[in-house]
Amino acid sequence: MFKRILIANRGEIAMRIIRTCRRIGVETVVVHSTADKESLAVRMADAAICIGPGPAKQSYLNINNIIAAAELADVDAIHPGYGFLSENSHFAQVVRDCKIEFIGPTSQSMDALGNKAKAKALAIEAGVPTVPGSPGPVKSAEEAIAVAHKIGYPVMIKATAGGGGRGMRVAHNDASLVSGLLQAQREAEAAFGNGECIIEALIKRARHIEIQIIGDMHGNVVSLGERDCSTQRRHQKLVEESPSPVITPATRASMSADAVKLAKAAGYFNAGTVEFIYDLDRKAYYFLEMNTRIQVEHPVTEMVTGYDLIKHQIHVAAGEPLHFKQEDVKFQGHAIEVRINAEDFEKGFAPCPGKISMYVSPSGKGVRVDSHCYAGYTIPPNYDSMIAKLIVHGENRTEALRFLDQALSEYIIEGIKTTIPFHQRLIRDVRFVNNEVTTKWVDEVFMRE
Amino acid sequence: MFKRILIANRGEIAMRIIRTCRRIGVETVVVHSTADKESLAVRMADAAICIGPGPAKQSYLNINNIIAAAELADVDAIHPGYGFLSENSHFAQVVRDCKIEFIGPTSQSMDALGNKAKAKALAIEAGVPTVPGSPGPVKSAEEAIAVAHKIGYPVMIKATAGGGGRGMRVAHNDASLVSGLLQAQREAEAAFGNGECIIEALIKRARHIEIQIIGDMHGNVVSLGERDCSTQRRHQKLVEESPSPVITPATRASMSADAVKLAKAAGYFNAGTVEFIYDLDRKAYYFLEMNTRIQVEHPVTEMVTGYDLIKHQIHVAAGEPLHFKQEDVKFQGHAIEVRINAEDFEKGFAPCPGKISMYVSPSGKGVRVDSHCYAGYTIPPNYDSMIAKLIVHGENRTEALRFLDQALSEYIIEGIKTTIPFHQRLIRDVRFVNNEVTTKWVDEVFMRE
Amino acid sequence: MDIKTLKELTRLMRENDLVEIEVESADLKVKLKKASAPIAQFVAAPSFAAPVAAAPAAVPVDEFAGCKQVISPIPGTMYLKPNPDAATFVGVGTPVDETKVVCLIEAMKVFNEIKPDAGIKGTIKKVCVSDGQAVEYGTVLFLVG
Amino acid sequence: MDIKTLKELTRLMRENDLVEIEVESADLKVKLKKASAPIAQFVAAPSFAAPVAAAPAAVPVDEFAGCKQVISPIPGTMYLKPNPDAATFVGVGTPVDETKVVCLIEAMKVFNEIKPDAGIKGTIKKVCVSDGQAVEYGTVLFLVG
Repeated sequence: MFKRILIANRGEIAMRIIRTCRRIGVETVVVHSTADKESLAVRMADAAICIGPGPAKQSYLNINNIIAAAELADVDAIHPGYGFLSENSHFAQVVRDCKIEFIGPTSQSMDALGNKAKAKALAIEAGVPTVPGSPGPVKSAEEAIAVAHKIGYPVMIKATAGGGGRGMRVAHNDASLVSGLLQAQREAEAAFGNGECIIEALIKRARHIEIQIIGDMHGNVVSLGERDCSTQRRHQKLVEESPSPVITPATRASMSADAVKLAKAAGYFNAGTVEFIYDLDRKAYYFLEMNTRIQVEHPVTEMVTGYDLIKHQIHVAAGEPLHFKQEDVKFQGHAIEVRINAEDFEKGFAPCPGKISMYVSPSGKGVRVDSHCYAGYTIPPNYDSMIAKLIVHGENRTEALRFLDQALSEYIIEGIKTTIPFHQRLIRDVRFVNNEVTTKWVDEVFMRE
Repeated sequence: MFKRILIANRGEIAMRIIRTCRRIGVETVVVHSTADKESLAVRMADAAICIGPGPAKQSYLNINNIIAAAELADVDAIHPGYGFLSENSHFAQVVRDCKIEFIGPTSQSMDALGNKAKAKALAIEAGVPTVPGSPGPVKSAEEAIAVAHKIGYPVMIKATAGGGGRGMRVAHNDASLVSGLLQAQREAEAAFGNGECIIEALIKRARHIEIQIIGDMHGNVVSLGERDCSTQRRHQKLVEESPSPVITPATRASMSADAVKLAKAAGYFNAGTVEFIYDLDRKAYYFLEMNTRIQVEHPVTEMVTGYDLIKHQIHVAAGEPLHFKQEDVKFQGHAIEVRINAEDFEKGFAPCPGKISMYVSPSGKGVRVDSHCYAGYTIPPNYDSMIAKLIVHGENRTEALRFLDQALSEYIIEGIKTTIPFHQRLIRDVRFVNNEVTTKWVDEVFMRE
Repeated sequence: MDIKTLKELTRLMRENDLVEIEVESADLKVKLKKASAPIAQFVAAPSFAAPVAAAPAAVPVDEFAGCKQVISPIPGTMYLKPNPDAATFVGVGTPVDETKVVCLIEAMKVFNEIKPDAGIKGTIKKVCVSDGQAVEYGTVLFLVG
Repeated sequence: MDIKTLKELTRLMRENDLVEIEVESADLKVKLKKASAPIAQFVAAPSFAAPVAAAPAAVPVDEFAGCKQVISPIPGTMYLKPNPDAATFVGVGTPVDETKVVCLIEAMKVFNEIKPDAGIKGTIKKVCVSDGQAVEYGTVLFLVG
């Protein structure tokens, strides 16, 4: 096992990784920017090394300085967290070339699954259902029109290098398809240096359901069940829960099996998430993309399975076989996570960095708060606006929602605006309670009322 | 069910009760002294009523003002928490006379069980083992000597009205027995207005093990298993855990059955704790006393059973039958609680009230913090020094201790001294880890090293 | 106020190595502070609660400086009159002392006669509550000056 | 109130080294405070971490006021000499500008030559690190004035 690992991240996920390392007896070195020098992670870690100024490009994305810090601190492995360099296959390769283990999959799996077109081709090959559409990037307007006629309008135009809603466009007829494709290609070229686009059927009433998997270097891959992340705003997840309240046990089993199949086809190991779009009308699921890292919403899975995902990430990265088998995985109760952000939801979710003057986090049985914030902490403007992940675990969804309501009403954060009032309204909305939500509901219905 | 309840308490237990009330949809009114007007409980409750100045006698023990507040706020019931008026049978009676339900047992059960001599007599009658000794208060020195000769020196002299270690004395021979009895009687008369004393065998290597029970008004009483609270300093519990690491399943079952038997014999309902002393040498347990209220350490039982004790206290107080049966009670994993106090353990645990300048509570899977503190809060000198209860829940004791170690090292409280460093030393001590601790170990061994 | 009193106070500070002095009497409130003193902040304690009873009425320090407060000793409902048709016990200008009933507070079905604490003597300067209002311990009922 | 009273008060403050004065009476409420009142505390920003690399050396503001800092751009091991037997690149008094190599930082098996940032020109006033010391981004290496 590793003696010491470096955490190439910040905020709550850096804290989260430190916590597990303390529990399993691994030393931690956290790298940080000058903007984060008073952060809790810097205080909590066994050692901290400043790697650059505030802007992420010069610090958390500065591969040279991170590697220099890793060598200086003589660490055995690097945990990339999520965001920043976590899905950068070049970084993973550089780390391994320096004889340091990267806590994640191989660069090859990352490359194979990080590109949407490649990932879709791999899924088709592995027999995992995908959204009807072009088999790969469309070469011309004619090809796009032919695909659209085959699957029927409306269709989606998607940049293969895009993500999180960027580089996506809807077309309702040939004319809008041709112009939309051109625009999308141009934008994607500018934004991602890659203008390739694919054409897909548009799913009108969709849920976002993803399967958490974890694999070891010995070919074992296990599914840890699903998370339903359908409550989104502009493709940003707001609420995540497990189990999904809209799928049948048979669908769940089938999705899990397909996720494992895909991971095995890519020679995947470590934690990963296979994202599916679930069509409420067709009652069918389609592979969307794979995230080759730990995800923000991983605690939801931890609560219902009892497994510490960060711990098992570290174990498998150290070459150990997975500590459990598929048949060991049992699910208990219902877990829900909401993301508390420093945003003013009444002003279009405008970020509100600043100093937290009073901070009291909620407590009680079944309540967990993953955060790096405290009274007196100043949220720097350089990074994302997440303050905390509030996770509750109840016997069933109704109890979990009751716990969540209590915890939200008890959460005191003063000095900055937060999304707590938004979540309070959301989780009391009868349509949310009754699972009538689609991935577009917050944008198209809830926020317009 | 009750629409609105009044909480006649403060600090973490007031917060704890508010939390459950929010989850089950019961409104809360908290009464408070002027010293607590900035407390979280005052802020969190649906309403708050000031009942007097700082000193508890004029506020939290002021029955008139509490009843006046209850009538003003038109509440259906009063939750007394622990301490203060929670075991005052007169208060319970006054509350019920005002047609307000007291969330606890009847005054009669409280009277029968709150007095040690009466409780012991009841236990003997019910066939529950008790420490060998005088059947009741000794009337004379001669009677005391006769008892001592029968059970053998050393013996304990105990004031029947005492508690928490007050009014206790050891005698090693006739001379010290006679003088000790006189002194104890005089002290008890002064302190409790009742000089009665009993004589009992002294148990040299003892563990303190207690059974949590809960009963309804329909004659059902269920045991929720034991808590081992053997790590004590001057009879004050420091660490509580469940299950006890020193008893066999057979002993556990027998203790549970005896606790239920005693509660039924006293016509007991609501939550209560039957305390036993476990003799490590004789491998036998003896009834010690019963606490007729919720206890500080109740979360330990909540973690391993999954039941919310405050919730079920409220349900049974409202006249509902218990929501579960004995056979429904299942135990999962291992839970440990430590009490974090504002005390300087290097200076004889001297209380350190004052202002908390920085406060970051620990988090993570299996970590729960019950507290009323926050950065900026000033701990008033008027009440007890508890800052928080830190509770961890792991698969087994080893994992729970790892979680506890992580959580303690992550807990940041600045501005005042706390007992965190004491607990860190304690839980890493091999004798604690290996369960070699007796109720006197901290005082006689650990603190002297 | 005269400057002489202040001068006396500063001399007192000098002679006794005081760094801060704060004096409050019926007609004057003074605070003096030297450079070396830790600068104490006198902010009003924030009252979080939304109590069932009305929060203690804010006392406008300026106008009623030096007034003594008659506070409620118990939570309950406050009545300014012995019965609905009667006149109020007191009003602004009524001379009061510790023997004078100023209002009733109904608590536990009992009407408690409230009198000023011993040492409070003067005339009512302000009635801080309205008839029938719910009060808690410490609610300021009257200002007497 | 007249301005005379205020003048009297300010004189009182001056003569008695007061930084704050607060007076409240029936007809007057005055509070005066000197600029110097908030006793500025120049404590080094608390460095929580126990970094592998040494924390940036504390800069004594007084003596080296106005100096510019040459900081480390990368975590690594700092060497003041090109090789163990050689002389140091620079010392106190050495004139430097953006073209002058002041030290080496070994990072990722590479010895990086460190030069002052553009605009830093003057002589070395202080060497803030010792040869072979681990440094992080932002560690102050030299003061130039």
